[in-house]
Amino acid sequence: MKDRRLLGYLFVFAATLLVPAVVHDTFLLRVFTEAVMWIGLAVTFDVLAGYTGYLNFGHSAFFGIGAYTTAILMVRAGWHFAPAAVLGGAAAGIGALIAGFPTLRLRGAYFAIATWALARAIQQLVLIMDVTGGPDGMRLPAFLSPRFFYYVMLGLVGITFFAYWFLLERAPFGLKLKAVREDEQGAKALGLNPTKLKMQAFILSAVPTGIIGGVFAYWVTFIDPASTLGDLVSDQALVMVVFGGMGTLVGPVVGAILIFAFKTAFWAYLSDYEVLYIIILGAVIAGSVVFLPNGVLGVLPQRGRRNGPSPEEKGPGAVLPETEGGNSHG
Amino acid sequence: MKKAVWLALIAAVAFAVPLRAAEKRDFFKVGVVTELSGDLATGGNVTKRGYDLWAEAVNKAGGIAIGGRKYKVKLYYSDAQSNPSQGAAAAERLITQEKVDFILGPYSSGVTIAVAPVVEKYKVPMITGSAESPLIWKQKFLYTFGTIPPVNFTGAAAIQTLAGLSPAPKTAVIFGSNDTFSKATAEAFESAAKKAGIKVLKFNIVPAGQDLTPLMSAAKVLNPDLVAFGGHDEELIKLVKSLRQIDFTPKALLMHYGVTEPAFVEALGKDANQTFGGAVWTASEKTKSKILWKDSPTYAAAAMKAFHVPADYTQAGSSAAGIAFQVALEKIKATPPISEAKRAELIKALEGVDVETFYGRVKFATEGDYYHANVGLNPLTIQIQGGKVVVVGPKRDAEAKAQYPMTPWDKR
Amino acid sequence: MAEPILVVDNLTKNFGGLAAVSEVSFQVHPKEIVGLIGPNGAGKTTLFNVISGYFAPSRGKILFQGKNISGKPPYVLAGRGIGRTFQVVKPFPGLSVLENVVIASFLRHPKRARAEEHAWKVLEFTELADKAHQSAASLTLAGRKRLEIGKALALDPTFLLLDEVVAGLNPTEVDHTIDLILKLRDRGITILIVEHIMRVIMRISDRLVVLNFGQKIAEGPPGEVARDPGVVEAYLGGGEA
Amino acid sequence: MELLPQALVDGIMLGAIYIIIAIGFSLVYGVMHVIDFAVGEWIMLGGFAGFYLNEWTHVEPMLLLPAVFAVFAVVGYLFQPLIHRVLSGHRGNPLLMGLVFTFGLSLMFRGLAQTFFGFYSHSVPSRFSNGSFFLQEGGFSMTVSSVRLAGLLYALLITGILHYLLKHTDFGLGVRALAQNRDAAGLMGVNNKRTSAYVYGIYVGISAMTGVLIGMILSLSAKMGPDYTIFAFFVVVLAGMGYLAGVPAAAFLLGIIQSFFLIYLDPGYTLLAVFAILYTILLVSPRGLFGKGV
Repeated sequence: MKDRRLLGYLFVFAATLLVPAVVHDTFLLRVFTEAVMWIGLAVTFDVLAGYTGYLNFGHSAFFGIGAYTTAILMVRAGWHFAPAAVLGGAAAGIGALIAGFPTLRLRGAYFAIATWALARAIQQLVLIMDVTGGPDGMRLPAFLSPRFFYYVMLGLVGITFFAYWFLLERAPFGLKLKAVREDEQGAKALGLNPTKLKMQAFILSAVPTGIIGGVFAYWVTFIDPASTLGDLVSDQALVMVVFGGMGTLVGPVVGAILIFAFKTAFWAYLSDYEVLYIIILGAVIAGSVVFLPNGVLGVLPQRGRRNGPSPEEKGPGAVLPETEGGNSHG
Repeated sequence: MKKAVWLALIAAVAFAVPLRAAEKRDFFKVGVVTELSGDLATGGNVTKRGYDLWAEAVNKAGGIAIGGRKYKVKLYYSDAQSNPSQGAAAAERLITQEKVDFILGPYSSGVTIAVAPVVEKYKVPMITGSAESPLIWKQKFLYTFGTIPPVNFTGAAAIQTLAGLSPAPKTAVIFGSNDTFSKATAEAFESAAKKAGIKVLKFNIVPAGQDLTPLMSAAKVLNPDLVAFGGHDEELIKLVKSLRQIDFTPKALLMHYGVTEPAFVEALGKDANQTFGGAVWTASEKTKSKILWKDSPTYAAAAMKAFHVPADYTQAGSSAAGIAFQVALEKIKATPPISEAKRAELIKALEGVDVETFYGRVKFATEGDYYHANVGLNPLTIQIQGGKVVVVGPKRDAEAKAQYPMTPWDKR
Repeated sequence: MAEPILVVDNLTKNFGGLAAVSEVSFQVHPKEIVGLIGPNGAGKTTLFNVISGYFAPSRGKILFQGKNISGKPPYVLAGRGIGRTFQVVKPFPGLSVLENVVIASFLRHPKRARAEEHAWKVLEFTELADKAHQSAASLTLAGRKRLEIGKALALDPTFLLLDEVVAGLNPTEVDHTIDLILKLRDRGITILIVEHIMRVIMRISDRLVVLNFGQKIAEGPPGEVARDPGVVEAYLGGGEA
Repeated sequence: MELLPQALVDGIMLGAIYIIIAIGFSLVYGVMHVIDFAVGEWIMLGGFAGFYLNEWTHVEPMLLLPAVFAVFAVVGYLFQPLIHRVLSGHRGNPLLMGLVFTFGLSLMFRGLAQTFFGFYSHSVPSRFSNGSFFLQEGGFSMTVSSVRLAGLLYALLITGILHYLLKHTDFGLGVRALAQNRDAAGLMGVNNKRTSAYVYGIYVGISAMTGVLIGMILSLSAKMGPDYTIFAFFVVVLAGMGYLAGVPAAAFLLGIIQSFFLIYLDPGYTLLAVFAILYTILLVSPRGLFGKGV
C-alpha cells in the first residue's frame, strides 16, 4: 500500500517534468519554478519542525548561506554554477553542524529564539563584510533560461523529496526522530541518541536548503541581505508547513502550493490591495491554527492509515520544556 | 495525493486565463514595478503617486501625440513587495502577460538591480523615477534609465553649500545606516567633506533601525560643527529626537532624502527646522517647461490636489520618468503596441533626450559611471525653514539664506 | 551463586548539597527479581535514574556484567542490555502502539521490516496486538503501563528496571501485570522493581532492598525485611513525608 | 573615559525601554506558556492609540497612559479565550501552535495598521520630550533626557507594581500557582481561565502603554512591530523565559552592551555583538542568565 503511495508521488513528479512542454510562457514557468522552490523550503523546514519538533527560525540562514556561498564562488572566484551551488549546500551543512552542536541542547522556545538570533547575526555579518558586498548585495552573471532553472529546481526538490521519503517514511530514521520529538528522555531509554539524531536532522534540513539558496541566487541574479537572510524564508516556510500539515511530507507540499498560489494570484490580479493580502494571510494562519490544527491535510479524508495523528491523539508538549517525571526523585 | 494534482491543475488554469495574443490597441500599456508593500512601501507609494499623476495628466491632455493622433496611456502595476526576486517576477509578468510597451521602475536600488536583467532580456526599456544607488549605473544596462542622479553626485553638492557658509564648518561627524542608499549617502558626504577641507572626526556605518542616542553622546563630546547622517525616514526622526534629548545642537545638521518628506516636519514640529538636506527638486524650484506642467509650483499644486500630500523630489522624478518616455516616443513616432525593433529605437531616442521639464533638465548620460542616469539636473541644498522646504544652495537657485548656525533646541 | 549481573557499589548522588542517594551498595544476580522499596522521597527513582544512565553518580560506581557503567548515557546502556520503564508512563503519544514498540525494536533490528516483525512478537506477548494501530495516547492507563513494559522488552534486555508498573491499576489489572512480570523472569530476564503496593512486591520479589532518606536500611528476603524493626519504623514513623 | 557615566546612563535608559517591552511578555509566557509573536504589534497599536488620543484631546500623553492601559487591558482580556483555545485541548505542540497563531495575529494587526494609519512615521509629542538635565562633576559630565528618565521611572514603577501584585496579593498567588502547575492550581480553586485572561489583559495593557512611551522617546510606524518583538524575545530569553525578576537585569545588560558598542567600539558591530552575546549566554546557561527560566 505504501508503495502505491510512492507510485503516486512518482506520477506527480513525472507530470511536473512535462510542465515546460505545455507551458511556454516564461512568466508562468517562473511562477512554477518559485512554487517548486517553496515546496522545497517547506519540506526541509518540516524535517526539523514536524518530524523533530524543533522550530528553526534560522531556516533563512541556511538559505542565505547557500545563496551567498554560491554567489561568492561564482563572482569572486569564477567557479561554475553547479560546483558552487553544491558547495553552498555543504556550507549550509557545516553551518548546521556548528550551530546545531550548541543550539540543539536548547529546548522549545529557547531553540526557536536562539536560531532566530543566529540568523540575525549572520545577516549582520553579511552586512558588514566586504566579500558579500555588504548592504549592496551581489549581482551574479545573468543566465536567463527559465527552463534550465525550472528543471534544476525541480530536480533538486524532487531528489530531496524522495530522499526524505525514503529516510523519514521508509527507513527507521523518521520514526526515531518522531520518538525524539515526542519524548526525548524516553527515547534515550530505548537506545536512541537524541543529540545525534537531532544533529542529523538539522544537517538533513540544511544541506538542500543551502543548495536551493544557491540556485535561487543564480536564478534571480541578485541577492542582498534583506531578501535572502531576512525572516521571509523562515516565516513563509513555517506558514506553509502549519497550513499544510506538520510532521508529514505531503502536508508541506500541499501547504506550499496553496499558500503560494493564493499569494501569487493575489499579487498578480489584486495588486492594488496588497495590504489586504497581509491581513488575509494573517487571518488564514491564525484561523488555520484554531480550526485546522493538523493543517489542510488533517481535514482531507484519509485513505488507509493516517498520515499524522488526529487532534485527539496528540499529547501535549512535544516542544515544551518538559517537566521531567523520571527525574523527580522518590 | 490526487488532490495535490488537482490543485496544481487549478493553479495552472488560473494563471493560463490571461494568456492572449497581442491585439491592436490605441493606447500605450505602461508597466510599473514598484514596492507597494513590505518594508519599502513608504517610498514605493511615493513613486506610485508620481507615476499616477503623470498618467492622469497625459490622459487629460488627450494622450501622447504621435503622428497627429493621440494615444492614451494605461498603467499596469505589479508589486515588488520590497523584495528583489519578487521585483524580477513582477517585471516578467508585466512583459510576458500584460505585454507592456515599457516600464516605470522601482523605488529602491536593490529591486532595480534585480529587475534590470529581466528588462534587458526582453528588450523592454525601463526608467526608474527613484533609485539613486551609484551601483545600478556601473552595471551599464542598456535598457535601464533613471531620472534621479546617483546619490554620490547629489550628496556632494550639499556639503559644498555648507562649506560656503560662514563661519564654515571645520569639523564633522558623519555616519550612515547600513543599507545601500544610506551607506552611499554617508560615503558621498565623507568624501565631499574631505575635499572641502572639513575634518571628519568620526565616520561610522551603523546597523539600520537602531536607537543611536549613545552614538550621539559620543559625538557630542567631539563637538563637531557638522553632523551628517545618511538614513531613511524613521531613522531621521529618531536621530533628531536623540540630539534633542541629549541636548546637542551642532552648527549644522545635514541629512538627505526624507527631510523633504512631509512626515519629517509633521513628526518633529519645530525641531525639524533648520535641518539641511539634499534634493534635486523642490516644489518652489524655478523650472520652465512646455510639457504637461509649466513649472514646479504647478506640478506641486496638481499633486497636492490629487493626493493631499506635498510632492517631494522622488515623486517629481517619477512623473518626469513618464515625461522622458513621452518625449522619446513622440520623437520616433512609435504607436502601440511597440515592436521589439521600435523599442531598440526607443532606447536610442531616450539616449538623445535633452528636455526641460517641470522637474528640470532631463538628459541621460551615455557613458561613464553614471551611464543612463539623469545628469541634466543640478543638485540642490535645502533647509527646513518654518516647517517649509526652502532651497538654500547652490547660490543661483537659492530662495533664502541658510539659517546657520542652528538655533539651540531649547531656544526655539 | 553465579556472578552478580549488577553491582551497585557505595553509590552517592547529590543534588546541590542534598544527597538523594547516599552510599548505597547492593547486588542483583541473574534471573532474580529484586524489589526496591521505601517511603516517598527515599531516593528510589533517583537510584533508578543513576543506574539507567540519566544521572551520573556523584560518588561510587555501578558494574553491569562486570563492567563499569557509571556515567554512561542511557542509550549506550540500552545497547548493553538494560531496559527501563518510567514511573510517569511516557508512550510517544503521537505515534501508534505498534510504532512505539518498533522504535525500541530498532536497537536489535536495524532493518525496518525485521523491527516490525519483532515488534509484533512483543505486542503478542504483552497482549497489545489488537491495539497495535491505535494511537498510544488512546490507551487506558493499564494499556499504557503495559506498552511501557513492551517498549522496554523490545530492547531484548537482560536486565529490566521497572518503576511502579502497577500503581493506579485495578486488582484484575494488577494480577495481569504480575503474571507478565513473572513470565519475563521465566524468559531469563533479571528484574529490579520499584513498587509501592506491598502485596505485589512481597509476592514477586526474591529479595528486597529498602531505602530511607537515600540510605539503604535493610536488604533480604521479603519475609525477613517485613519484620525488620527499622523498616517498620520507616514506614510507620517519620517516613510519611 | 570621560564618557563612561554617559555610556552607562544611555545604556540604562535603553535598558528601561527593553524592560517595558519584555516584562508583560515574560509574565504571559510564565503563566500561559505562549510566546506572543504579536507583542510588537500590541506596542505599535498602543502607540497609535496614544498618538490619536493626544491629537484629539491635546492632553499630555504621559497622562493618557492609564486610559490606553484600560482600553487595551479590556481588549487583551477579551482576546485571551481565543489564545486559550489554541493552547488547550488536545492539540499537538501547543507552544508551536501559540507561536504560529500569534504570528498570524501580528500580520493581521500590521496590515490593518498600514491600511488605517498609513506608512509614515509619527512621533507622540510630549512636554517631557524637550527637557534634559545636565550634570557635571569634575571631568565627568552627562546629559539625562527627561523623557527617557520618565521612561525609566515608568519601567521601575511597572516592575514594582507587578512584583507587588504577584507576591503580595491573592490574585498574585493564583497567578503563581497557575505558573507552577496548571492542574494543581485548578484543584486549589484558582479560576484558570479567568486568571489567564487577567494576565493577558495586564500584558496587553502594559505593552500598549509602552507603545505610547516609545512614540514619545523614539518614533511610531505601522511596520515597527517586529523590531520590538525581537528584542522582547531576546530580553526574555536572557532573563530566563517566564522569570520575571530576571527581566530588568537582562534588559539593562542588553542596553549597556549596545551603548558601549556604539560609544567605545565599532558601532557597525553593535547588533552582531548583541546577537552573538545572546547566543553565547544561551549556550553557557541554556535557561537564561540566572538559570531560572521555565
